[in-house]
Amino acid sequence: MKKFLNKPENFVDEMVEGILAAHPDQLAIVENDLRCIVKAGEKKKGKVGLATGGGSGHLPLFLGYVGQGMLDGCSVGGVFQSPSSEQMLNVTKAIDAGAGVLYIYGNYGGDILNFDMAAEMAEMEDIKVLSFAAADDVASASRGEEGKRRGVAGIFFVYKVAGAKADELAPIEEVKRVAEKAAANVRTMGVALTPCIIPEVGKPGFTIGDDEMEIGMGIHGEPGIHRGKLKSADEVTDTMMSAILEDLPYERNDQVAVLINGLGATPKEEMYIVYRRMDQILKEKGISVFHVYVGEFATSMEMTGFSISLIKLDDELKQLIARPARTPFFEQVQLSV
Amino acid sequence: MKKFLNKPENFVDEMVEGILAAHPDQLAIVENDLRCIVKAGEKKKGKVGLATGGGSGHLPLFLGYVGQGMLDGCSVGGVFQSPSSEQMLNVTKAIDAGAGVLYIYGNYGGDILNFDMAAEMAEMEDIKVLSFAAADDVASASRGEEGKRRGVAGIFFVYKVAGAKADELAPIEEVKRVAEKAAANVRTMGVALTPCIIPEVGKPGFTIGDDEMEIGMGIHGEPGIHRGKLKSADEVTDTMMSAILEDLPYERNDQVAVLINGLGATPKEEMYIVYRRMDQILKEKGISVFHVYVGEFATSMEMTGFSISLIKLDDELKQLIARPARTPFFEQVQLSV
Amino acid sequence: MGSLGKDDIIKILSNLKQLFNDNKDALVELDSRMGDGDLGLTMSKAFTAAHDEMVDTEETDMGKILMKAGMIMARAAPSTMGTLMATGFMRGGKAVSGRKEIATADLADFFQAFVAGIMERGKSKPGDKTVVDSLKPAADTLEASKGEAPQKALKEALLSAEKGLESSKDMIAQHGRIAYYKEQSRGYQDPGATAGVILIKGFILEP
Amino acid sequence: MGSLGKDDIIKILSNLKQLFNDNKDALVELDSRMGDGDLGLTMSKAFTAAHDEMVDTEETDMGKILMKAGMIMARAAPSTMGTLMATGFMRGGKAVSGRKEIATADLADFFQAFVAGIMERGKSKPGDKTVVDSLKPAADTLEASKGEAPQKALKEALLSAEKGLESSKDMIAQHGRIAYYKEQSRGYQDPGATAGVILIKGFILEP
Ligand SMILES: Nc1ncnc2c1ncn2[C@@H]1O[C@H](COP(=O)(O)OP(=O)(O)O)[C@@H](O)[C@H]1O
Ligand SMILES: Nc1ncnc2c1ncn2[C@@H]1O[C@H](COP(=O)(O)OP(=O)(O)O)[C@@H](O)[C@H]1O
Ligand SMILES: [Mg+2]
Ligand SMILES: [Mg+2]
Ligand SMILES: [Mg+2]
Ligand SMILES: [Mg+2]
Repeated sequence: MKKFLNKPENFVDEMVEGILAAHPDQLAIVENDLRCIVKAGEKKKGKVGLATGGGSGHLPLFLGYVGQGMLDGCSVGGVFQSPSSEQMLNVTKAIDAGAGVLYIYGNYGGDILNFDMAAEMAEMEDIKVLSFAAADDVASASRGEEGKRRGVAGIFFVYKVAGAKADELAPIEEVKRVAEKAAANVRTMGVALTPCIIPEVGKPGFTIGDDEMEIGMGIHGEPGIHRGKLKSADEVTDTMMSAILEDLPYERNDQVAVLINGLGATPKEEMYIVYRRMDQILKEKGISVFHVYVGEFATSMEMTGFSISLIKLDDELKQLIARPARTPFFEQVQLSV
Repeated sequence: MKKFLNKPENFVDEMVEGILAAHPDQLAIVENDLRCIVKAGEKKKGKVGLATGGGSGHLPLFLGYVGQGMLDGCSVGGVFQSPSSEQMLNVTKAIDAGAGVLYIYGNYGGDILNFDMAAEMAEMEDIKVLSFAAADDVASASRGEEGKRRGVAGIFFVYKVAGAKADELAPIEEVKRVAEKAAANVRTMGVALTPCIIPEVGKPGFTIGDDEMEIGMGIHGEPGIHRGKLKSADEVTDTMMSAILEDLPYERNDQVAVLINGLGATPKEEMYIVYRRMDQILKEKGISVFHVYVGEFATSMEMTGFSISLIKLDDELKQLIARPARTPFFEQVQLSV
Repeated sequence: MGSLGKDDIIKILSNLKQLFNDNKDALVELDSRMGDGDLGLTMSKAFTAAHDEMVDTEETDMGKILMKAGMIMARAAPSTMGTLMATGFMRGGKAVSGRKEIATADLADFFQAFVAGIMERGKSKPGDKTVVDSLKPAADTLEASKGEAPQKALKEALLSAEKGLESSKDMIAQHGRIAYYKEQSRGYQDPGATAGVILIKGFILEP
Repeated sequence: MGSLGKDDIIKILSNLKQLFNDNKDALVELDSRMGDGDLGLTMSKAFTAAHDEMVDTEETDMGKILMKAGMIMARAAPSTMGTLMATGFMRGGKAVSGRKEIATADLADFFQAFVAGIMERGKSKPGDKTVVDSLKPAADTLEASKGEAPQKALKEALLSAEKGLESSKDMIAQHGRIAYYKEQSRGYQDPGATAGVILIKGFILEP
């Protein structure tokens, strides 16, 4: 295991300490618990609070989206582990500004159970809570079973849209509506070349041949839909794009935003080689592109691989995505629409 | 070699094609040459043009800093190879807006020779050119031989400061003065755990033991100052920080900005564990921190490792660093000073 | 004995701590095949915390002791099974709140509420290849054995749990990470259902 | 023959293309030890382009032919040695511009300007363990042999280049990637100086 670490069991806490030390004007903790992160500064009365949470090892997911124009709070679990319902509740109480709190998280068993428990507890404290689990990974369940899909990098768009809507002081039902609309229009597909190592485990979560790739692998190493010889960047992109395009489906004259997300070790050079091919495909299909995000948005520590997400935009979604945002991990100026 | 590639010999051109396709409103090429990148849109009359250039394989270096508040143009070489003087000249001609062009590049043999040639050619075309080679890598030559040092991630600060100054329509001598001042106050030190592979070569540029690290290794795998067993994150940070702090030196009551730069495969989680220790050291020394940048600013494709840069700020440098900027690879709002 | 007192409940928590510690590696191994391999750690963390924080409790209400144990688990081990166990103890405890002693009928109520809580929280039902498939048969056996002494009833419940586990092997997983393997999950032993059998075993105080 | 004509210059470019192709792997190997291993590729790319683009030139001014060859190299191979070779050809060509034929005295002027150009561009001097250490002795020998026939003078220059390469082995590198190795570079053969010897060899047209 070649990592810059002190004691593996302190990995998450030391990471959070570093983040808080680096960005003291942007992030804070509540209940003196390093696993309960909130946006620094005053909360805006009447604004719906947006909370997320999930396992560590995916930076900028999840806490990296707490900031202006995005989320208000995040509970932080161990590596690939759900945070506890108590931590979620503490974040919920801290960010509620009287308009209720919307939970947006990835569709994973442990997270769902804990957010459900937290929601029940919050209601007992008279905080209105609505919940929404993003499930954008096309590879993880077939059409018709969308509810079983895992949540992966596409959740970025859901955060972005919900964050912009909440900033308008929209009521919680409206914020949830746009979050759901964003999620309904996002599809993601990933590919991995190498595993990653959970510090406390000390060895890779799975093995894969020196010349192999796995298309559809999840961000914790969940099984994909095809393991085989590593193909060319264009061929890999073709396979992933056709699965995505067929799924929604995305059609001629649609407008989309694109997210190419690195899983950790894949260089940006390669991601742009992938985008080159995506651009050809989208042009061929008559699908126009509003904006392209390329970078690391949802990682698996040092895993090699990337994912592609498309979101189909209507005017409302486009306006919300275009809105400025600023977190320690993501900055965007107002995009011209 | 596990990379998402088509033909290795097309690596750079396809990467640039992807970048142009993804950010057509922000970047363009001149002379129909994919290796000659300029900022899209009208040039501002009377503004000093800022050009850089260098080998590929380091994204966001170098072309990633072309954009608002940063650079105007960049010539793009093969992987770890200088672009040609002719390409530099073409960029120079395209970005000159009557106020001359300042070259800012890293202190490497091939780049220096070519930028010098380009400067001579530009002068023959009546374009005033000044040049400046950043040389911030403390590990690459000892004190007293600063001029021999390699340029690494710290060049980001030089771009930032020069870009902000040029935006004020300052004369070229002034822009060069602040660039030099920034460079004189930046020190960087890196550490690597694994090599990277040049696509056309197909095998790692060096080998390193499974339990080894090399402190001071350059971004092309140049030798460092210490190869040994991988130490804890805190110990590695201590070693690097003491080399940096002693070099300028940085002293009690100084104010600095910090850059923690990932070389490619090292996760942000680990970089923040490193920053946690840096924060402790800086507090202990009585050095205050104006702003912290953590991310990938100057990479070596999929190399594992990171570098630390400190820049000592006076009021002028702080104001210039705080200025907003926007490129496809780097966005910053105005920081409060 | 016709019923369980506070010392018995603490002894059960101690048993469970011991059993899940002993079975840590085995559960890790099972969960590694198609899951993330943390189940052994989860269960031992959950029950170690529950025992250690409750062993000196002043509380005398059996229901509250069980509920509190659940709340401790939720904090200590927020993975799927940790949260489901926590839910089970909290709902089961609520069902027997006020009791100073626990008779077989109370045990039946406890486990019925326990399983119902898990099914509600996990949106799962028998046949989904989960912990429910070992615990539901056990709870139903207890329900049918209200007239018997607790230890006898629990031993019968253990047999039902084991039978449930056995029959779950042929099911296709519907929940959790193992469900990503779909058809391939048939034939594998569900780690959660296995943990369910161990849970019942922990309640048995006589050899 | 007392002087070199256009056909001879083209033949020299063809020789150099051939020689650097033949020595590609050897130069890569040398440059790999303490550099980035591209030198063989660089040199063969530079001279292949120079030859192929100049072979059918209409130009009759020897100086201009040599200058143009340099400009082609600058574009084709912008690494350190590529750029230094380009500089050498451009400066050397300028020194003999206007000539329709090249006598030994012109060769001496060409190589003097060639080396001076490299030293100026590279801010390097003899003793720095670079290409200068093989080319400067060769240029100086030509300077001292102006009275001799070109081929004879070039053969003597080659001997000087080889001697220069040999003595450069003990130097400590001051430029380029190899200089990062400081003291450790002593004892190693400089790849650029090696390429300098090959360059002189390419000018020799008689066996
Ligand atoms: N929705 C559910 N309802 C009931 N039991 C479930 C559910 N999902 C998973 N389980 C049980 O949990 C077990 C896995 O627990 P655990 O290892 O803690 O999960 P994870 O590590 O994925 O959070 C499975 O073997 C299964 O018995
Ligand atoms: N400043 C310099 N002046 C003269 N020669 C130099 C200089 N720097 C490097 N060289 C020569 O260039 C050779 C390396 O060339 P090359 O492989 O093209 O360099 P790089 O790959 O680093 O760009 C060295 O062996 C040395 O002879
Ligand atoms: Mg598990
Ligand atoms: Mg788990
Ligand atoms: Mg070289
Ligand atoms: Mg080179």
